[in-house]
Amino acid sequence: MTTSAEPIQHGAGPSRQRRINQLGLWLFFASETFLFGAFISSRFITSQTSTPEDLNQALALALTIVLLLSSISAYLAETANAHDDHRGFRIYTVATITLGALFLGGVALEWKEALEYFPPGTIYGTAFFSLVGLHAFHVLTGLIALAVILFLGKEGRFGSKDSWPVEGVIKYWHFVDLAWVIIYPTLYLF
Amino acid sequence: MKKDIVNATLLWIVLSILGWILVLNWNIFPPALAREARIVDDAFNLLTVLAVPVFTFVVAILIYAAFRFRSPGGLEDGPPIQDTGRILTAWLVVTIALAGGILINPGFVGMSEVRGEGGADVVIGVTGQRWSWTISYPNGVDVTSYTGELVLPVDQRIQFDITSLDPDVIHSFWIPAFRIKKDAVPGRITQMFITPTETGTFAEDPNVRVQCAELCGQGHAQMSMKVRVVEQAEFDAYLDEILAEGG
Amino acid sequence: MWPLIRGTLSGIVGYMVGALIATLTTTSTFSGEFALVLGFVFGLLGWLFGIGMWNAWGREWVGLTPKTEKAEGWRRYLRFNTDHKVIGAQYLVTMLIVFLLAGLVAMAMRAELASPGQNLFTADVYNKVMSMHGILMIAVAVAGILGAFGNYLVPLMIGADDMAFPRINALGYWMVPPVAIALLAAPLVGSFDAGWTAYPPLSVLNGDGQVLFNVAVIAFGLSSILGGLNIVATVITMRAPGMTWSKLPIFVWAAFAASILSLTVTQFFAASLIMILLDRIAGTTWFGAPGGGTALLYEHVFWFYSHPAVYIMVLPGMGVILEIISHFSRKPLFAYKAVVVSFLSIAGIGSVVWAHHMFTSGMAQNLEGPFMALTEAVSIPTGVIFLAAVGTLWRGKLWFQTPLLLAFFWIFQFLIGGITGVFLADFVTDLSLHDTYFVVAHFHYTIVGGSIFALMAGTFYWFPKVTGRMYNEKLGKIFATWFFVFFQLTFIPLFWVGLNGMNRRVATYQDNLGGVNRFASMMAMIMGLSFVLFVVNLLWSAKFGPVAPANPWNARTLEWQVSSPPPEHNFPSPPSVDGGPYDYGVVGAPTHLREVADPVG
Amino acid sequence: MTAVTPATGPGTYNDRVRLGWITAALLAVLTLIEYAVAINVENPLILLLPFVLAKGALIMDFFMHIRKLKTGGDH
Repeated sequence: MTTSAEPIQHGAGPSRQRRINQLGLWLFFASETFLFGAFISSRFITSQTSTPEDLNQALALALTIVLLLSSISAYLAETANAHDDHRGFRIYTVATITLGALFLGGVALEWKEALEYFPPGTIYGTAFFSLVGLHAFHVLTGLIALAVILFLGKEGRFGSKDSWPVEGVIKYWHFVDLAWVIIYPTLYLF
Repeated sequence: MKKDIVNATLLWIVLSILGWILVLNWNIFPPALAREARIVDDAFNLLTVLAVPVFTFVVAILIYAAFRFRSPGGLEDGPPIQDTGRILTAWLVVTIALAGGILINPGFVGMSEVRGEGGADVVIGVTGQRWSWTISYPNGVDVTSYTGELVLPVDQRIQFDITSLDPDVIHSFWIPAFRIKKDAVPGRITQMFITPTETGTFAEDPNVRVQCAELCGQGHAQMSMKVRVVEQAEFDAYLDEILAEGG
Repeated sequence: MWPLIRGTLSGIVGYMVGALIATLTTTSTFSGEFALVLGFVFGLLGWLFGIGMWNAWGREWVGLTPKTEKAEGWRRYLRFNTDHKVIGAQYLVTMLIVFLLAGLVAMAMRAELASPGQNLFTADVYNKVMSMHGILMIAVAVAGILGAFGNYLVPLMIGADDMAFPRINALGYWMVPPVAIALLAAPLVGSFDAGWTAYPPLSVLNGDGQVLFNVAVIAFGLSSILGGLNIVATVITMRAPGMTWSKLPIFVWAAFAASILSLTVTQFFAASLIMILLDRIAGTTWFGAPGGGTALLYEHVFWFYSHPAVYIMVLPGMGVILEIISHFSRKPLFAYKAVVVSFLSIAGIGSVVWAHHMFTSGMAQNLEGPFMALTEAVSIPTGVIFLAAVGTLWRGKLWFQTPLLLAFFWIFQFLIGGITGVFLADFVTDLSLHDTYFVVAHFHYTIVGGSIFALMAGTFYWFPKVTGRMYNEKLGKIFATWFFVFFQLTFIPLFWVGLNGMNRRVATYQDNLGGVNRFASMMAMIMGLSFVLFVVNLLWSAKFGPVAPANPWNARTLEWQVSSPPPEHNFPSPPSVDGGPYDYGVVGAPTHLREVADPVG
Repeated sequence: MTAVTPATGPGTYNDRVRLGWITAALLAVLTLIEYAVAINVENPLILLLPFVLAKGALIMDFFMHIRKLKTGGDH
């Protein structure tokens, strides 16, 4: 939230709109945190911290690293865009989308195994499929948003002069990564 | 200004006295057949007695203001009373004291009283299902609400082990004459302790019945069972009787 | 009308596509559960795109310039319009219509309850009717004041030209009609009968209508999250110069506190309903005991939203009432700062008291004491609201117009609601009162008293501002008194039947309660009739009432300093704020608004 | 190219890029330690919390620029 006592002037231009947008996006994150929070706390209420033996730990760690890599490439895309490096922006956005898609592919692989060992009808499976599914849905929406800014930005439309759309989408992508930072130990490590 | 305060205070006192006369003389509860029911009713009465002056304070000011401070126009301004903080402090002190007071009694005091302590003299199993109750008596005989009734011995601490069929839905085991209730949750056993202190039957008062209190579907309203609280000897005889009948 | 037709058509196409996908990819039938879910989601998206999101947003996403659709007069209200005043009016009218519908449903329920046996409905139908009444009224209470007055007034009161996110605002409103349609259409696929609380396992085992309930309410929750987000962002960033936090009108503070709640905890409601859907469709076992789940989980997650939801409904009501009391008493609001602190602490403490709904549920015993203590702690900030109300009335110059009359009634009813709430917060008495008609009566005193009466009071108070015409004062007062008196006669007896063994959500009850119930039913019918006056008054006055001046109440807050109705961008020139909003009778107090070129417009 | 832009705060393009990589490396190291701890310790709930908090803080500060909320993105 803000700490400044004096509100912003009327019609003070793009910097004001930018601050409003930032605040709105963070409020949205705060709201989403509660959605994830509901599922994460439910996982602890129903099955405490138990995890099944058959979890594919190697795959989960690989997924985590892939998502982390996508975060740095997203960061690089944002930075490139802010410094009007349009080529870098395109390359890194494509990289991010690729890594994100790789992540989703990994999740699909994981689900195939999970259906055998701990299907949704078991209590851990319930938490597992719900949480990973919820997160994967967010990854999917993030991918769509990334594709939109890649498409719109192909003619160098954003750059430093209109960087908010890129920034907003990339922030969302980092938020999805942040959610995984919490979900990963919640589901696999305890 | 002083006159206003005196008048409104008088109105408050009069209203409070009227209120107390009303709540102390009007028994609004159905018969209380158990120790726990008395605790609940006492707590309710204590809260009502405390609530009366709070209620009448606000109502007295509303009534007084409505008659005394009318003004036709909407243009004339009232005195710009800025709160000095003293009234607010006093108000906070009173409300915190009241809230703290009722938290202790009937709050925590009542909570420990109603839970009681020690084991039970009789353990009776209760299973809810859509839409009937099954009572498992200590002698191993099951009686359902379709055909039988719930018979309980007086002056014994009874432990109900309550559950719901699995899979089924949540029910709630409630005997209005005993006041307290407990949910029947699939996959769990919840416990409720009751000590009936007087005998009674459904025929004498319809509140001597088991009633499902948690919405459980179509038959929710009719998911009830007659209750009969009897002397110990009669209870023993009843147990023998159902055992002989087909247990 | 064209956007509505366009929206409806693309909504239907969306529904068909969704249901078709579900049918082709799974074993679900075309009207099966999964088809209903996907159909609703796609239908909602289709509707939104058709109604105007394509032009306002979608074109941008494919690299085209967005089109703004302009319209004049009443047509503005039937399309995707980003003006917060239009959206506020849309909310108000929609919610009043839903309110009247749900009220008719309530009349049908009271008709059934007029005598002990099954008369009008079977028990099954009664449960469905009761659930419908519940969820529709909850929606009205959640979005009535916050959606209507929150949108209409917050930007005006803080001197902004619109909300922070006008397009999201419009999006939030246009999600509401499909929600209402889905709820009302649920009887076509078996209806929902688990009450508005939708406790599993019942809500996992009952008919397909429950699925529509879930998806519709999730969509409604999303709408209310977006609305809350917008109001929070608006209050933080859009205040006019000089409009410091300590000069905000009290309604803005109330809407702000309620919006923080609605922004955050609503997600828990969505989560609990999603879990039900997953249990029904995806075969998970959150609440199914055989697989290891527990129904108590739902109660925790659900009440983590649904208790604070009461404050989402009531806090804006408190704001409206304090606003009205100050303006019609012609006195500064008593203990303004304490009220602000109270709003925020009601929101804060109110989010951690949920388990007092679960004293009989069999949850861990050591939770019961703390939750009782926290619940009773809420009574302290709530008490401050009453102090502010009576402190402002004291020695004021009371101008008894309909809004003030309704404010008086509000105080009385919310007082009863608050006091009976203590009986339910107390562990011992709650064991007896839980799930009885005592709760029904308490809840109606709190929500009808706290929210609906404020909605009515606000409707009268701001009617001249919104429509530019005065309502009929005499009819307004008759309506207010009528509604109030018969409300008491309806619900006071219900406290008694609750104490005497009548559990809630039943179509039939014990014979000995027949007389009192019949009385309550008759009174309820008469209470319901009072709304004929309300509707006639508003409809007639909106068309033929005398033209309203800019400031008929001679009030100080910003919304009254512009013409009635306000100009398109609210203020002819950027406003700036000097004095406080409630400095009545303060010698030498500057006016609230400093620089508007042409105040009366 | 060298101008300080509102989008990513002070520093040259190369500085920003380096900062990003350092953050990512830290995150990777933290993740690996977290994994090692979890695999080797019974009931690691308390031990894992600091990792989650540290990783969350790194992401929010360096990737999501949470500090810009105060200034609105203008440095």
